[in-house]
Amino acid sequence: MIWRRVLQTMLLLLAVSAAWFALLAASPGDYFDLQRLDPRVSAATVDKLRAEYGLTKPWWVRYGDWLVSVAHGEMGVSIVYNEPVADLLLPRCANTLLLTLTSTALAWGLALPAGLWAAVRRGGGIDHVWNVAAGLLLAIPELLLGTLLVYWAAGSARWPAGGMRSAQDGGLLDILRHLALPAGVLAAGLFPIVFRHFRNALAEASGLPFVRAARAVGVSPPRIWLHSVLRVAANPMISLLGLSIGGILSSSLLAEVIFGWPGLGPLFVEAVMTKDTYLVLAPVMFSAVALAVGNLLADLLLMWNDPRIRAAG
Amino acid sequence: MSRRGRSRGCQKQYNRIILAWRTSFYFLILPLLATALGAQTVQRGMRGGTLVIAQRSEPKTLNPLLSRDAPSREVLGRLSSDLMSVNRQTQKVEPVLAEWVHPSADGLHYTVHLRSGLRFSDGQPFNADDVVFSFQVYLDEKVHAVQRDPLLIHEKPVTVSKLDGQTVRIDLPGRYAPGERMFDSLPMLPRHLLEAAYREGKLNQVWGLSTKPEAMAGLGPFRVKEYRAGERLVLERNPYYWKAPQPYLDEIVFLFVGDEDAQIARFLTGDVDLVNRVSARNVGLLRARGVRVEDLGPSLEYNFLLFNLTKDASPGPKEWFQIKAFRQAVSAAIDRDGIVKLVYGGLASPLASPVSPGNKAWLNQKLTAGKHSAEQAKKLLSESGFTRDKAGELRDRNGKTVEFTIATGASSQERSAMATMIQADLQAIGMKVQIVPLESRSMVDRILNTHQYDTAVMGLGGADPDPVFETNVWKSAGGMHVWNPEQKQPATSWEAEIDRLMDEQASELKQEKRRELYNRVQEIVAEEMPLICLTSPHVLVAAQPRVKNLRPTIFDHYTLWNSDELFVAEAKTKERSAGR
Amino acid sequence: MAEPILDIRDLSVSYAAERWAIKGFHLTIGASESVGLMGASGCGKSTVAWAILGLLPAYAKVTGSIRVCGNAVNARMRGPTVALVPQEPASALNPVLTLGRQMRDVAGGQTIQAAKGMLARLGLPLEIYDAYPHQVSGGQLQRVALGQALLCKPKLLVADEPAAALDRGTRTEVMQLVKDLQRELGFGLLLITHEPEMAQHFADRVMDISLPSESSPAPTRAHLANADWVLRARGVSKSYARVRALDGVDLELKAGGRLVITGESGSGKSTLAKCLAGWETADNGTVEFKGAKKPQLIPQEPGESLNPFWEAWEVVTESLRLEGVGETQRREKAIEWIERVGLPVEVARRKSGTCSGGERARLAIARALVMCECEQQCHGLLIFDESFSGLNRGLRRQILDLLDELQARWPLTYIVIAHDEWLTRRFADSVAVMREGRLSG
Amino acid sequence: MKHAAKWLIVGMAAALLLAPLFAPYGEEEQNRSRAQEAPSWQRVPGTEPARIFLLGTDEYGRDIFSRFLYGGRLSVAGGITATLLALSFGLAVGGAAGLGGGWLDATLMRTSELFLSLPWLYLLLALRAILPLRLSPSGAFWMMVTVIALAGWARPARLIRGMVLSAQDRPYVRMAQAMGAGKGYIFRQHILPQLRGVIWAQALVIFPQFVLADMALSFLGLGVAEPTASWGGMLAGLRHFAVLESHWGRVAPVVLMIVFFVLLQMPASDEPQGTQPRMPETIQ
Repeated sequence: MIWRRVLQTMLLLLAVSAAWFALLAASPGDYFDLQRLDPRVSAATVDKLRAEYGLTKPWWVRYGDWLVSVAHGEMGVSIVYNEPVADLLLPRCANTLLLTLTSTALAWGLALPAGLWAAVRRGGGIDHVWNVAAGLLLAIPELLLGTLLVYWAAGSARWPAGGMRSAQDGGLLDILRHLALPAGVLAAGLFPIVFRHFRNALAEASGLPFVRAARAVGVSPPRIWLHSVLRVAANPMISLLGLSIGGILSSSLLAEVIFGWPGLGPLFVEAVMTKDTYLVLAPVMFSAVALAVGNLLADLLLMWNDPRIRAAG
Repeated sequence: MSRRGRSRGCQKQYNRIILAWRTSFYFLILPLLATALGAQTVQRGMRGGTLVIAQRSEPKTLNPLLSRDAPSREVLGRLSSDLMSVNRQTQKVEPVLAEWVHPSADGLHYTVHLRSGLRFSDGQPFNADDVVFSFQVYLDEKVHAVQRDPLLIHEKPVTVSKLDGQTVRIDLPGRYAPGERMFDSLPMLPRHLLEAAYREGKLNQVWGLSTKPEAMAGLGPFRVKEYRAGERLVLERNPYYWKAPQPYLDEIVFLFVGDEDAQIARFLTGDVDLVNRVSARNVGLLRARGVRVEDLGPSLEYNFLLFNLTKDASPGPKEWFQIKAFRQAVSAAIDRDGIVKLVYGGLASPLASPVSPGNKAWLNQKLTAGKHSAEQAKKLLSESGFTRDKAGELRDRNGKTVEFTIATGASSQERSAMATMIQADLQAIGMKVQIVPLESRSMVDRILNTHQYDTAVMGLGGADPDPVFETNVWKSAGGMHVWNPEQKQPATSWEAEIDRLMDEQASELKQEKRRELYNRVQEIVAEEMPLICLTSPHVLVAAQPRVKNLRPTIFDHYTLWNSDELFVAEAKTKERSAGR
Repeated sequence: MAEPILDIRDLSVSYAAERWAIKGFHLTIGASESVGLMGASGCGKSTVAWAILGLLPAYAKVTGSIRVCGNAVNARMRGPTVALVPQEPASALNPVLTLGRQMRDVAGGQTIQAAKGMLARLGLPLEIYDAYPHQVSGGQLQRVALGQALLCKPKLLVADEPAAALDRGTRTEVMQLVKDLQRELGFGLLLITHEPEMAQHFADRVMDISLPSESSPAPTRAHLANADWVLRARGVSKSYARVRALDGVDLELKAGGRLVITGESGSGKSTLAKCLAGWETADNGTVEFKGAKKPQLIPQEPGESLNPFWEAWEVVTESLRLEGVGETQRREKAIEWIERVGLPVEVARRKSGTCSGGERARLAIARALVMCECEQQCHGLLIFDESFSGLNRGLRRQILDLLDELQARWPLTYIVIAHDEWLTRRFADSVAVMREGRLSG
Repeated sequence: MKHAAKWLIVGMAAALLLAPLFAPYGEEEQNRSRAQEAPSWQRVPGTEPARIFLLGTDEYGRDIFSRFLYGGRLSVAGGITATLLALSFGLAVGGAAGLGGGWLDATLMRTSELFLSLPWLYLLLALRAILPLRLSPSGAFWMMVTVIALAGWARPARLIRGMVLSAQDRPYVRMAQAMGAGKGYIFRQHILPQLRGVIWAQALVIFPQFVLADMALSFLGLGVAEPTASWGGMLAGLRHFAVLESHWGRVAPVVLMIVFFVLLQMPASDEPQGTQPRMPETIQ
């Protein structure tokens, strides 16, 4: 079963990369156009440069070259940086993962207990309070929250306003201080989704007939919640976890640009603007792979958690 | 070679800078009182400390041959030195690596004698062979170096020959008006490190960002210490720099902060010491916080509204643009003072011609910026056969409503704002105009290659004040002749006259004569208006008070051109002092 | 007499505004006494059971008093003092936990030996301990649910239809076990059932909530002499994956006849019904039917086969809608048949999801009849696949009376699949027994 | 409480959709002499022309309150169209996959995975770059709507497919099939009524995406072109400190937008009651 999924993912990646290549090739203009604005460079030189970087070849030929260089583990050479894309991306991927993993852990770590608490007290005051909070967080755009935090940090002068390290390399504590705000903003974006999903899953599972039957034979309520209801409510949550993992390389794009976090975000935005095709493709490929891994992980977890799926699996 | 006298306009600018400094706390501790006339003298600095400057985007390479973007050039400027370079403040060419330079009478030959005892930043000696090698690499067809085209005069390269270990002779194929300015931003390369790569033809794969510092060397005040992807590039003092006590700074850190507001935030928290080119809208909030923001007056850039005058059969907007009165009416309708006030908060100068007031040497003083008057515009339009219907919409001779688009580059917020105001101004005289924001590269592609646009708001200039660098723009065959690029022969008589004027001034050695020729070019453009000049933004620099010997100018690298003289008052303590 | 274990006084429960599930209900049960509670389905028997446990839904309005062993039921009492065996065994167990785990969680936790011991006493194989609910049969689930309640060693055991899903053989076995354990542990038993013999046989005394009187035995019906055959099946066999469901079934059915097919659960009765009605095609063998319209199958849970979102009249005349009949015509036809199956006309407008079990069974029959009806009075065949097991005795009697009456006026033939001897005695012309995929008798 | 929220939402949406009636000034009307003016409610005598601006003016002197209403109209209209487009596409694909089964199901689900794996912001950026010049304001509007629909249909499609699969083995569906009902009839008559709950929940998720997409693009300078007012543009404008510091009128529209979206979330948070049979979460 696993091998079929891996094959499917490979096909998916091919389809995504081909679609993206065609998309970018169809857009007018390329990296060297802006070069024409520099009076010191003649048009002839620009055309020669274009030929040298192979931009004059049709897009499917360049796609072929890209596939070959992916096989070599370089993922194409960036026209702008003159370096293999893989070398450019790896340090940035690490920074993005650091940001998204912390924020995802923060969001899930807060949302699961809150969801349980709200579900147990369903309809009560606590449930209402959490719901309104989640509604508010959902309504506030991540971009705005980020800007306000940077603005506040700039005023406070105690709190770092963006970037990953202060000018003097402060080591781990310094990085954590810089990580707090962007991770907080991302977590504020993810928390309401996870909370509401978990609360509704618990509410639905606790309404199923076997819960009342269990209470009728004296199973203690805490054991029912933690043991019986939780396992059933886990199914929808596992699919959501799959999607969360899927987004770890793409969900933080805007936050990274606002906070100046040296991840994939700023690099990708610049790559799209400068039409550096290979550099655009790599983050898209990485997030496609992340999504496929996320889905696969979710399916495996589902089979582990629910015997009915295991039978059907 | 007559030296340019200091003109009246220049004098006013110096006063304003000195005035700005007098009010700042820094000035009080300076023993030397800056005189109204004399330029600032360099103050003995204290060694040590780190200077942090914010960059909008990362440098793309550390290889001078490939440095196509501004951030890379800004870094490379600190790592390398030229034989001779233009002093950004006095605009005079000064010998740097050369001890003396003897130009021949006809200006075609230069004998250059190098300073003795110069070493690269890796300790290797620098001599005439390196100079010959550098020129050879720059002029090599296959390398496509960025520096190649300026070294061609009438498509023929200069030739460099070695006279002895310390002296070379450079011969020009033809008379070249800017003379020694040609040698500015021509860094001398280390033969011992690059010759092997050059022979194998791999020059454009070397000296990338992640290359180990030991593999690179230059003659500039600093050398590469460390690069951290996406975050910062750290340069350290070059121990072998020829101006012994300088540079005073231990390190310069280039911090990559992608967005201007983020840059300002980090400036306010003290992470950043210097921000080049602050945009006008942020000046208010910085000054409100007691930050010293230097206004250096208009830059060399000129923003303009461009008409598509290319000849192709397609009907529609292009017919109207060919009518001179139509173009003049559009110019009259535009409220340039409104743009200066609303878009730049007063920190910009309206333009009379494509030469910005900041370029004192070549500005045609007699031209004045067009006055905003809707009546004049309406009069011009009705005279040339345009009528307004009941609904107030303008119609051309055969009754079609006047409707066209303005393309703007998405990256520049100020130019988009200008387009918004122009749209409102033109609507007032009945023209239906729609703004189309485009990603900058696709916009350039439309303007220069496919000509699929009506009008556009663009900005040019900013590299070098000398007119010869604008040849590509004004000559009808030029690649950058934006309104109708790369014409086989001039489409109109006035473009033919401009071609003639530009050729003549390129080889005219007498500066006075050159000025008259270039003034005429400016008059023609102001009259014919293929592009309507709008405004030139002021250069605004924000600096922390601890940065000393800072003498920013409106020419590129704005603040770091004298990086060897800069120093910081107190060395940066480990934990930034919280006292704000 | 010692203080009663259960003392219910004047209990009334209502779920929706003016409709009362039960009104003014009284019941007392002494120590180790067992009482049978009878009544039509939907008459509130289950409501009493859940009320005793204090587990009615929040929106239910309850008046009157319930005291178990002298005080009102609270969470601590559920299990050690009072336990309930629910009606639907399949939905009473958590699908993702093993049965053993769910038995050990009972009443504050039991040891593995106790749980396995109970399984043995209930006659269940030991592997069930590690099995999941979807891996075992309905009958076995029912016994596990019972085992859970018994493990609590409650003072009062409330059993809501504890054996409905079991076939005859295992039912008596299980109920005997309950009686033995009652003697051994001395708990009071409230046995809720709709089958009179269950109540008489296992309860000391019997109560009935709503009392449709036992109607008189069925009226005699003129026996159809040598009428022609209407359905003939030859050598029908069908197998799923490894299991051989039907093994060469031969059947010939006289027009106007009534055949009742009985047999152990899992003997292939439903598969035969599906093959005869054309819902599934047999691997080999032939099924011929003379009537114009296809035989109509009324499935096991008739109520479930009606789309709850639709109004009753839409459900009944869905076949006409497929044939493109206009809405007004369909509405009239629906009301006509709804009256004929004995339902009040106003039921037509209500959503089928809101009707009671009995009403929904009648609607299913009405729908089948609409499909069999044709101008030239051609022959209709209705196949009932245990359609009545969920209904109580009184309601089942009414349905059978209805079928008698319908058969008297229209050329209908019935096949009824059930495992209820009373039904065969009272209703059938001929009886056949299915065993391991073969039909005999 | 729920009813109050519902009516408030409908009221606000109506006010926004009928912006021209309520807005005191034109969308693009510039009063350059009174740029960046703080909100004022009483007429200052002698100021010429004597106008009051409820939420003050922006950097071109345009009335912020009017632009909030016009921007709202664009965003509400855009949100509704994008949601309708995404959901109808999702319904068609989900239904076809659920009913079709076999290879049709596999291909549709793989394409939905393909779309799910395209982070929508990347898609927006690329598409924005390749569009033709002649893009009227409605052109930009439709571009944004189609892209969001493209990015938004995949999740509802998978949800609907799951429900269709589970609805198919319901007894009353098998009964209808036995009566000779075709797949289309079954989907329309039996399955569709039950999907209402899911469709409404997904609509609430997709609706705000229009504004968020417009904001993200405006953030990069490629959003709905000036001088058209749009909520996304206003939100993106706030990322400049200078705007944050000018006057509170600049921030007021954002607060109103957040209130609008919080109210929007209200109805979604209560559980679906009524006779709907408990549809088990399908294991897919």
